[in-house]
Amino acid sequence: MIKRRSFMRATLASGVIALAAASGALVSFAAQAAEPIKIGFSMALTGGLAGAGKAALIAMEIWRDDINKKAGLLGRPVQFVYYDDATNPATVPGIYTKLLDVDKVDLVVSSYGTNEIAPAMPIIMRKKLVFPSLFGLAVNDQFNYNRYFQIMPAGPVPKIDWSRGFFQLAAEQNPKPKTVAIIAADAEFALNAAAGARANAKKMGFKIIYDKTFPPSTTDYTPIVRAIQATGAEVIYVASYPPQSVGIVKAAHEVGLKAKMLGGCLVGLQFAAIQQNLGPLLDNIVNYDFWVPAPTLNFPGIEEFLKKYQEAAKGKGVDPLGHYLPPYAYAYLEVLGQAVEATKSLDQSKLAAYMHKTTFKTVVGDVKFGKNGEWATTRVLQVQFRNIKPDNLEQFAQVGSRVVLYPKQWKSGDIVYPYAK
Amino acid sequence: MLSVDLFANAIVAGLLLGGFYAAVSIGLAITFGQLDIVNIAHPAFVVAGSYAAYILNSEFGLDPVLIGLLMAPLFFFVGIAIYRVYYAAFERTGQESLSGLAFFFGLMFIIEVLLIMAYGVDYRLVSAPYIGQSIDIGFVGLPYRMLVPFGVAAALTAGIYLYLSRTFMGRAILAVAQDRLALQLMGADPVKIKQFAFGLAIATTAIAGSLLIIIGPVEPSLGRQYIGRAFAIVVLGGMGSIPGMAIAALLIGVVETMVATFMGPSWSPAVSFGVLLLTLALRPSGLFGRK
Amino acid sequence: MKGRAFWLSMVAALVAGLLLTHFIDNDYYFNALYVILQGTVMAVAWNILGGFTGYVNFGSAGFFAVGAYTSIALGKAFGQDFPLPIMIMAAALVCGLIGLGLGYLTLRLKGVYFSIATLAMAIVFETLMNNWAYVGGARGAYILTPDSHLWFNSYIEMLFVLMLLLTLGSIAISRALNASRLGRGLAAIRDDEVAAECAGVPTLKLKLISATIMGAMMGVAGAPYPYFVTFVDPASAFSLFVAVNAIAMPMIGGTAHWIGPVIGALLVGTAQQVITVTVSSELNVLFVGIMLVVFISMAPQGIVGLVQKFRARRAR
Amino acid sequence: MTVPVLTAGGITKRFGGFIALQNVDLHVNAGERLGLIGPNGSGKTTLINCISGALFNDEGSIEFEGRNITRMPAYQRARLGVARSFQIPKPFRSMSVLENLRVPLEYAAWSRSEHRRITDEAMDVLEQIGLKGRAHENSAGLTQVDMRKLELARALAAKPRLLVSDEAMAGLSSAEVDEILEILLALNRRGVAVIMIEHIMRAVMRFSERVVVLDAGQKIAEGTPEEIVRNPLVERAYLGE
Repeated sequence: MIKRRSFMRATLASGVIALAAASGALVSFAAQAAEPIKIGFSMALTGGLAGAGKAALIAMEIWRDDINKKAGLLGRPVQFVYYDDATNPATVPGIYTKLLDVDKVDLVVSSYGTNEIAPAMPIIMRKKLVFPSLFGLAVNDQFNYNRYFQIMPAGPVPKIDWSRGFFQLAAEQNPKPKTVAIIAADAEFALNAAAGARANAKKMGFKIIYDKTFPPSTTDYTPIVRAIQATGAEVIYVASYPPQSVGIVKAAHEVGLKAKMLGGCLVGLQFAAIQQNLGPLLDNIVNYDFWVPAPTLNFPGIEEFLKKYQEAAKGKGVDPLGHYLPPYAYAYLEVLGQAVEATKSLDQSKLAAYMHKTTFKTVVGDVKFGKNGEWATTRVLQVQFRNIKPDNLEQFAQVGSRVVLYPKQWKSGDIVYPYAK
Repeated sequence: MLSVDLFANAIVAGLLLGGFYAAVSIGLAITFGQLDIVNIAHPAFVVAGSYAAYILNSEFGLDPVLIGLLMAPLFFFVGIAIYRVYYAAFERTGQESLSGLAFFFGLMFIIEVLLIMAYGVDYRLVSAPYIGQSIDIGFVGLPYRMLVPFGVAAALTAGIYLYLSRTFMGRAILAVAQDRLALQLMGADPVKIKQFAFGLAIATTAIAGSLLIIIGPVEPSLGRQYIGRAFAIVVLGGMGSIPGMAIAALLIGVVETMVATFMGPSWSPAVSFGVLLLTLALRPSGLFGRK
Repeated sequence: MKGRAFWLSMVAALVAGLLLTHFIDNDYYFNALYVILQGTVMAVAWNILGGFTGYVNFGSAGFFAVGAYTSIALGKAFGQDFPLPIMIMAAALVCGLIGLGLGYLTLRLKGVYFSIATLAMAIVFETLMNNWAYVGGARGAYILTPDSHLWFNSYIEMLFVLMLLLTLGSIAISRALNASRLGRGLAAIRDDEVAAECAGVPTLKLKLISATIMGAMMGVAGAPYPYFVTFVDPASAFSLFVAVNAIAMPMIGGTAHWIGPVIGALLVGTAQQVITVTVSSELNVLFVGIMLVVFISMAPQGIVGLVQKFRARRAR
Repeated sequence: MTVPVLTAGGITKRFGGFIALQNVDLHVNAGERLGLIGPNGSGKTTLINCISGALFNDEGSIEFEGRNITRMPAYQRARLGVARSFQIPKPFRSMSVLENLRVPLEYAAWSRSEHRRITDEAMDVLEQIGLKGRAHENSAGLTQVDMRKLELARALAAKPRLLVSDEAMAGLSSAEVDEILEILLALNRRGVAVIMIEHIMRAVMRFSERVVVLDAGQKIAEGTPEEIVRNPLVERAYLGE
């Protein structure tokens, strides 16, 4: 038999010691030199989005090293404080609380992806911070926060602008296709995209004859693709995350999909490893993208940046080419850095005011934010894969494997239509 | 919208998917169904098998199915080692029910994190000439990506079934579940037999893993999605009956596919687990189980 | 006497918690403490069925998440400043009923069926939440919390004190249960169900009671969660990590005694917070996994068992 | 005048296609000592499982002290006064010997006992059984014979009207067998009817007032020990043709 009383005492004591040890560790972590400017963020370094998250981090570190080589910001070196959110939205609020209360960071930027940005918003808003964000779709629709700045070029009405190009292209074809199928993964980003697609399809006079969602854990996509095939839809808009995108592209090929247009919002087809694996299956798919090697998109500094990135990415198991996310991860810090330099301050309201009125020169071209923190004009590219060779990474670094169809301003080629030969 | 060819294709796709589920579940039918070892880490081993296939496929370009066969012996010995630990720590002391469950739960997380630390969380794929091709029989399309796993799974299931029913060791494994005393009278050491059977079950995960990565991209925590399915199939199949398990796997595959095709795919997980809950409530011995 | 010492330490813990909110200004500590306490409630709850009764619940995350979603649904229906205590009670009711229902379906069977059913239950509910647009569906739900609350400096301080109260409450329930006639009945079921039944223990009824209490307690742990994280989506609320912690903490602390899960939760929870800050959350998972496997293989009775063994040896 | 405490009529139990019990009648009078014998697999354990409620019989009915308990769960039967011990001891391993007895005292006997201090009652039972010295030991560490005694003590703590003792003596030494036998006889002297299942013929014959023989799920003989010994059917069942 144990004596409960002394046993309890021992337990409580050990608990207190453990807690004390924990707080000790936290305090020592907080007590660091106040000299550098600290930029805090959470990033998906493990979990579902980690592939992109790690690539973003590499790009961000390139920016930090670049800026520190040039004597830093306001003459102070820049230092990052970041934590892994494990692609789990639940960890995000805790991380930002910690960044602000323990690490006392001077500036914050967001993690990657809609699902990791949104959870930070309530805390950021409470502290009234400037929040440059990396690839969140229509996050601010919910919050209407005036210090939110989204680097992803979705456009002023993100949900709608996101898929407008896709349906515009469909509407331009002759004869104009009539029917649309929409299929989306059960996740915030994909559902937002699907909602926009629905609106665009209706507005442009298409008939939506299939509109469903599927769980991200689906093993086999052929039944879904077949169900769509059976409806006879001419235009198929897909909103999905990388593993599902791969599954759907493969299933489309296997089923022998007869659609006239396929694509839209397949996340993952921008990543070199997936492109390499899918190879010719990608042919003629029309999908969104933000940067591809094309004469129209040769912004000052991008080539140099990509060279640095590709060097740094070697052997890290991340996207070797880095066309999709890394330039923007570099750019959202460029924007923040330029704002700090221009206002000569870390004052959040001055920064916000400056960022609202300025057109920034970045590696992704000119960036101008609208009132809601989205890009003032949309630059969601619709890109078509062409004549892809199997198992060849090199081709994706060349001009021509991906042709920009939309918007007109950046266009580098004409659509191949219909999708099915 | 209910057309004959859509219906037929849904059934066929469901059967193909179910065949793959059988490969994932067969090892569990041995460990959980016959040995009474609740190896919740089973799907994590399947994912480990996928990674083996990924590594050898990307390094040497070997065919994933071949890799699965090559890796099976290695997995077999890993299984034996794990059973040794399990036996020494739990079974011998009669602790297996509670602690054993937690042991495998912990093991699952260790496998997952080790894979993450070694290979990161990116989705991994394999390439093989048949991936992406398909054949059409009438209006029914059969993608090789599903057909190959189905064929391998069928061969695996049949092989294990024959092995268990025709060989001395196989019968001993069946006996260990039902009558330990009789087994001892036969002069066989039940611990040795269980150890062998556990090794066999883990060996099947090498093959199931190679099938998994043929079907689609794999990341370290993917196995979690198969925990419920695999257990559902084993329970439905009547705990340890290999033919029962196979039928249950096909059934779950067909039900999921039918729901995905005709109701909307986002409901399919709930339907298959709903089937499991109903079975547990109404007919716990499984659809084909002995009482 | 024993009782008095217990209640004194309960009061002491509460006073210490209130003092903390008075003297510490840094919200992060309350965040960390909240997570640890939430883990403690989950561990204590899991142990009522898992430790006392011997039925392993893999679906803790399911109960937890349904608790959280009860709050979200009530928040949507009646506004986000709907009183938290009522939400907590509602979550307790809903999750208690789920525990009861699930128990009724499967607790007559062998233990592992129940375990698998809990796993399936969590997935069924996750699918339901994914498809239930009213509470945000797969895209999740946001909760905007005010800066401060009542007489607390910040909202998180209020949540921390609330969770502290819930923790102390669940510990008291667990302790009372452990020492009672009911607790002895549960222990008899764990040790040998057939023998317990023949000794007059109404095993099914007791298991159902135990499953109901467990479910209700987990619902209680989940109910304030939306107000803590401010964003809830099915994937994170139903995270398997919640379930692993709920199992690992009691297993490491020791399952037979009420104090076991408390020790385990404080230890593992604190270690996790330190590791998340100092190393990475990836190692965090590995750490829990290895701790779990090492403890159950080497010290199946957990830390409590080790202490007992040590005392027995010294007494000899 | 003998009053039956237990009457089981037409008990049939099947497992799948296998008939474990077929139309078995059994009654036990108040205070009686009944021996139940039969070869391995003859259905003895199935029968007492049906009596104690661990299994439900497919056909037939069981009455205990005039109440129909056929569909009553085991714990309610224990509360009415049907207690049993197990062939393979099933102690509550996490509890001390004393705590083991608290369970039936608090559950089975709860409604019927005048609520004296549970601990005192448990000690009384242990004293009768001869386990008092081990009261605070962990039950998992007991010797084989003490384990059997604990089984009986726990059955006794339920304050039964009928005790079913399932091979309480298997594997014990001759002296230990006598010890257990003495306990059962003492118990019976206090008015508890006992059904004893045993392979040790010496013990059965010495103990029983009446013996029932099962073979292949059927009752093949019933009578005094002397009659049973001389019954050719019984001999054939045990020795084969």
